[in-house]
Amino acid sequence: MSLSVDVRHTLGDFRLDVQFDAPDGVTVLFGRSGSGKTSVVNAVAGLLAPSQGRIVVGEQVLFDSAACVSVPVHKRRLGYVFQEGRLFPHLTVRQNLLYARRVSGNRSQDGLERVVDLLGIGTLLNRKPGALSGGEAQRVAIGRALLADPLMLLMDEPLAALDGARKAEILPYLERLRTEAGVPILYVSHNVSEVARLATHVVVMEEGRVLKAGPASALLSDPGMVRVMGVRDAGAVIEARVLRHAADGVTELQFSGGVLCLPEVEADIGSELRVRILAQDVMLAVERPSGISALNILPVEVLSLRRGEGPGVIVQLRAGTNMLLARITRRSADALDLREGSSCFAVLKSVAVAQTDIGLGLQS
Amino acid sequence: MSLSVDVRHTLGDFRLDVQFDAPDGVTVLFGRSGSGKTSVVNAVAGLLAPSQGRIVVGEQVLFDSAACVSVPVHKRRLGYVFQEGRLFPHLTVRQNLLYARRVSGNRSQDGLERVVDLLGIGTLLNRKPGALSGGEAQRVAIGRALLADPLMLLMDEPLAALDGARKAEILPYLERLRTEAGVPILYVSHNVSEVARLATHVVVMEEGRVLKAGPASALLSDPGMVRVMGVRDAGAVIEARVLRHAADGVTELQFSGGVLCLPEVEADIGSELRVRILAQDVMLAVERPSGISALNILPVEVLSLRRGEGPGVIVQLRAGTNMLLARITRRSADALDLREGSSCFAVLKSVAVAQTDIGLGLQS
Amino acid sequence: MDFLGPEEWQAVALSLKVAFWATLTSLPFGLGVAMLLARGRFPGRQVLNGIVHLPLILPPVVTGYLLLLTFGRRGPVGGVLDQWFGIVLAFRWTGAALAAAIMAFPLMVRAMRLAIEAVDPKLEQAAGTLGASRWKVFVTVTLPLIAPGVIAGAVLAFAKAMGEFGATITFVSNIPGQTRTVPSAIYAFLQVPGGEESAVRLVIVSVTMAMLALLLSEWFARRVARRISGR
Amino acid sequence: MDFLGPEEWQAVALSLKVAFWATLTSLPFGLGVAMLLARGRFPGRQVLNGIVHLPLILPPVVTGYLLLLTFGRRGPVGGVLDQWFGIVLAFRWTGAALAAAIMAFPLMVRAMRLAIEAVDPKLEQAAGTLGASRWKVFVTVTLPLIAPGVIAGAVLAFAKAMGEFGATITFVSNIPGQTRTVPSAIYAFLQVPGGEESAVRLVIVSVTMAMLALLLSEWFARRVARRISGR
Amino acid sequence: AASTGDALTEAAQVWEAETGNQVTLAPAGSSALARQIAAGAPVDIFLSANPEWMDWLDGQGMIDPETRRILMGNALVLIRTGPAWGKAVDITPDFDIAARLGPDARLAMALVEAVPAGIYGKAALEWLGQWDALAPRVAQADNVRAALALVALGEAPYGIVYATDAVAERRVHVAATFPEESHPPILYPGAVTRDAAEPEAAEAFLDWLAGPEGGAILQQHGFVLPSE
Ligand SMILES: Nc1ncnc2c1ncn2[C@@H]1O[C@H](COP(=O)(O)OP(=O)(O)OP(=O)(O)O)[C@@H](O)[C@H]1O
Ligand SMILES: Nc1ncnc2c1ncn2[C@@H]1O[C@H](COP(=O)(O)OP(=O)(O)OP(=O)(O)O)[C@@H](O)[C@H]1O
Ligand SMILES: [Mg+2]
Ligand SMILES: [Mg+2]
Repeated sequence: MSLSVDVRHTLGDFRLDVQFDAPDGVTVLFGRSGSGKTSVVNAVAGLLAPSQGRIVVGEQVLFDSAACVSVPVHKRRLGYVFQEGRLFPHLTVRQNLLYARRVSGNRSQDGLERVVDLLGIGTLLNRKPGALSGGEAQRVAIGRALLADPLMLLMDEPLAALDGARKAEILPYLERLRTEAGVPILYVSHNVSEVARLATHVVVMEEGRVLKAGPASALLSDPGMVRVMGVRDAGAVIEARVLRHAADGVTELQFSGGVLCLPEVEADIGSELRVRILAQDVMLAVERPSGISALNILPVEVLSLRRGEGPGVIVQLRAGTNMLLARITRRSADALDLREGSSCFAVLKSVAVAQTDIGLGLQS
Repeated sequence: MSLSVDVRHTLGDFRLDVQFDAPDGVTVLFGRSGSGKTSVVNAVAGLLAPSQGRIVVGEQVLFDSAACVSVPVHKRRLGYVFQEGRLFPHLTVRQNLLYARRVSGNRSQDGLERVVDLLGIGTLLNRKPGALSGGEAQRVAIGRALLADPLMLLMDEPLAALDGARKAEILPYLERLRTEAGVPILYVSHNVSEVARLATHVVVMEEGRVLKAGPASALLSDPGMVRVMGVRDAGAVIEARVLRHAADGVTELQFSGGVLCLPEVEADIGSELRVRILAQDVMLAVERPSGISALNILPVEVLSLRRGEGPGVIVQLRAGTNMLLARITRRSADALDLREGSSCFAVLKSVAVAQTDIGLGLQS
Repeated sequence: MDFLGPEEWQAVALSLKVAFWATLTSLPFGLGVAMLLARGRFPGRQVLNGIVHLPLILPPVVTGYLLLLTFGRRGPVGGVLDQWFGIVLAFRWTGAALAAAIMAFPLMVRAMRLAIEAVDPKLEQAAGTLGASRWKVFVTVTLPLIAPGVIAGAVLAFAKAMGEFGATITFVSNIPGQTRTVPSAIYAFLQVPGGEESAVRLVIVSVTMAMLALLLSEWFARRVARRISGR
Repeated sequence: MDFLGPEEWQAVALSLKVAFWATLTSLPFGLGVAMLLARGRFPGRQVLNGIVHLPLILPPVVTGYLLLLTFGRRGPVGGVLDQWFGIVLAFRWTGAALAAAIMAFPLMVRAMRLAIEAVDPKLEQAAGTLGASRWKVFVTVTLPLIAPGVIAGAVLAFAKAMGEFGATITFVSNIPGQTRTVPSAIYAFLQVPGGEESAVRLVIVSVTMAMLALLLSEWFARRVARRISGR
Repeated sequence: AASTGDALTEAAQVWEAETGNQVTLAPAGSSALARQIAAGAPVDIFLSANPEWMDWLDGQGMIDPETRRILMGNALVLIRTGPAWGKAVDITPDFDIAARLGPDARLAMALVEAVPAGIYGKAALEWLGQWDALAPRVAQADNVRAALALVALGEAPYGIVYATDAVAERRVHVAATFPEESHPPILYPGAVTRDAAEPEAAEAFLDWLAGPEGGAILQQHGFVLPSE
């Protein structure tokens, strides 16, 4: 279900003036601290009544100041993971998890076990939130939102307090929610790798306004976004199809620019995946290197070179119909005599594409 | 000042049994959610009175159950950044920041400006915490702790809610605190890059016990730690000296294994830096590659190969007296016929070493 | 027991009955008014607040007199109640309960209101996002969180009802078995020469009972508090 | 003003004086006891709690009589106060203030205690880590956070003190200009046939004053609450 | 009226034993009772310490004037803290209460404007010509028993109460008796109410009280019988 947000509101000195339309899937709000992300999410949830605007999810108008429409919060069927937990202190973890069931009169425990296992909170069920650690509380909050059987998920930095291993367990679940259950997700994150993995659509915010919005793959491959993401996190997102799982644990994927070898990916043959290739993980060579541990050596064409402020150069490459980004030093660019239109090879370690950067494609 | 912790305590079903000694500098507590990190910090702060144990900072015994010593919280001169903010809701941001001054009777505003600038909270000074965004509140909490003029800093995931750019601004400041002011810091983090950058000493916790503890460089280069950190974050930390800043923006550093070329590093010539080189950023080649954008090609010797569960192999390398880690696929390892003792070349993109992974060395 | 004579026992039993019903029946109203005062934003809120506090401010005799004028058999409300519903308050224990309830009402409301104002609206918002209607939010989140305050308010009200005298004797007089509560009985004993001894006995009994109620409520409130904080 | 006669004005002024001082002087004690009850863990806590509540439970006349026994000239405390400090409470407005303060004390303590129990100890801990001693934590964190409760408690106490009658007249009787507070005057008027009119005038005045105090306190408490929540 | 409780309790018990009828007493201040009866209290007999409240009720048509009669009378005495020593004197116009009080002690009375005992006491002091001097030194209690308590506890060395009150309190003694002519006669009128449920039985009890048996009991408690 698509999401259409048009919100104008004033909070003290802060002016929020946000318009964007997002298709099905995960819309990620991205932006610096204080740029208004939580405010937008609150408006969608109904916790903040904008002074002006219109919010539509799928067919349903949730808010329309012109038509005086405002669906009450509890009728919006949300699963909201708040930035600060907000667990009910008087209920046990189990009761917190089942709260949405209880108030909707549906007391079945369907799905409880699955979510509890996923989040690793099985031993906490009878505790009160006061006796949880920070990360445990956050996991319970996620579980509570998931178990609300929501028509829409709102997640405000849900994974910030979690360790890497835990994150890696939860992300695929969110992907599946997006893809299989078709639950639209509005997701706030500072973590580009999360963004790359989940986002269908990215909205970049700055000081209460939308700086840039668009499909995740386009936005993340846009060299102009490097400043916003930080160089370290710049990279392209490509869609690829699983070709075969080799016996030595390497999965081969087909994309428009050739075959990609990745460390074992858990996906059926034929399924579509999104792969994020960080600019800094791509090396360029003028001739095909040999005797090297990198498995992926792709012929590419240089589309543009873009100098940053520092000693780096962002090189936009074409591989088949896909775009790749590479970040190299000026010194290398000069030594290799790279210029627009030159052909060369992109060298990519197969392991450099991290597991967390591979997500299920939207078509599968 | 060194830190010596020996704590035994029971919280419900959870048993905390932690012993470690850490030298001067930053001691990072690392471990999964619920492993007891916050509890250890609370014990050091005096907010949790362990049933048994002894805590010594420098010369001062803060707690000793045997001798019935327990310095009251307010006499410990701490700067504690809590996992959940805990700003005073009735005070403005400015009053929160200056709280420690006020209660210690010292009302000067020394350092306020510097900290406010660093954290970018200048426009918030007259607001109440209720009108701050999540990240803003966290920054104020950090400022409050810094301005307490503490003898010891306790920071429980202080940067988790912050965007990358903000993190990049705050980290050097913490480094300087560690190095110049000599304030010992006990730091909880899930972020390996933060750990690598700040940590003098790392304590890895698991289920209330210490799994492993040691100097940061040793622990981070330990292939056995890959499981704990996650493969994506495995990598070695080496110390290198700045040799020269080339005109094209590349900084050359000398380390035992040769010369490293990195994108411009802001450090004086001759100063010692810590550089973290992620295992996944290191490629191996049996012969010296040419015509490639990677600037660093180091001759190395294979020390050990260690297969993970997946298709990857962690290769421990010796470069001079330093250790490096490389992560490659089994397929590559077989193709290159790598075995213990073989000589080869480590290929490393200069941009792969991100700015956030370079910290000031301890000697400088 | 020999400690108290039958008449004294009667007074004790009556007082308990009166205080119990006064507390119980005013509880929902107290809660409603407390919610209105804590959360409502309507014109006349301050007027309501003032009216609720009246019994505290007025000398009890005046309150009793006003009750007599209003709820007496010939009073506007009392007459209607009597003729239409057959409910007689004047000079019945029900009237004593009414007087006690009204005198205790401000205490009850104040305690509850303070508790309601201490509830974090963010938790209620969170419940809303999970599909709870206003009413469900109240029952499943607000009410459990304010339970200690509600208990405190109820206990204050009970204690006050046990000790109420001025309004009660003015409104419903001092009829043994009907409206002679412990305080009225104490008063009656104090009016007769040599009655001090009986009065002291009754004071001891009423203090003991009120203390027991207090202890019980403390224990209960602590349990609830522990339940809430999860510690 | 012609509305009230000079004697009545005297009663009004006296009532205000009595209620004001009763509230003001019992405030620190109330706060201290509320802190002890909310936070203290000592044997006899429940006993203290019970004693504080006594004036609420006992019929006011009994409280007044006990005050007379204790603080009267021949009473154990009153005697000492008289001989050692030259303080006489009996038949003075100070005695009326004492009676009012004691009757209002449970209300004050309850309100404050509820507010104290609602304060998040985590904030106090945070203040501790920043170098604040217990006392400073109390002054800079706890007290501002409980301010609405303290104000509520003080207002309840003031209102109660304005309306107190039974204990006051029993303890310090009814001496015009010394101990004849508004409620005493109202009571006197109600005892004679045809005195209602004067009584009504006094009731109106005392209600007006108490309402003003109430409005003022509401406004004040809201300001404090806004200050705290930062909204 | 409250001050008659003890005597009436005993009288009621005797009468109940004799006739098998049930008597329920509701002691309270005359003003409260009168207003309650006016408001429809289920009461058969009103016995007032103050003829004024009886008049007031009569004016409202709430009593049966036929049944109204004086049941008893009382005397006013000056009491003093402490057990009796010496004999009570009769007060004469030259009896100086202020001198006995000393410089700053107080004289305990019931409310002098409102409560019958206080009203009579004030009249007596006026008769003595000492009211203006004593007025600022009078501690007025809300009823006569409270005034008695003030003297009993020694808070006030002297007080003015009914003779009946002084009888039972051992911690005070009667220092002097006010002469009858010093104040309006202290009379307790009784009457059957208009709304009485059992007017015959009520009147019978009133008759019995006014008769010799009732009179004896009342006298025992220090009341004076009406001497017509
Ligand atoms: N009051 C309590 N009763 C029972 N168990 C508790 C209590 N408080 C904490 N625990 C448990 O103690 C363990 C350690 O908690 P702690 O807060 O120290 O974890 P942590 O390492 O800081 O985790 P996180 O990264 O999630 O913040 C957790 O498993 C938690 O569930
Ligand atoms: N009540 C308020 N009064 C004034 N300004 C406010 C108020 N509430 C929020 N703001 C401001 O609005 C801006 C947006 O807040 P919001 O919580 O939406 O930011 P955010 O993007 O979620 O930031 P973060 O990543 O730090 O959580 C912030 O600059 C904040 O200071
Ligand atoms: Mg936010
Ligand atoms: Mg923690």
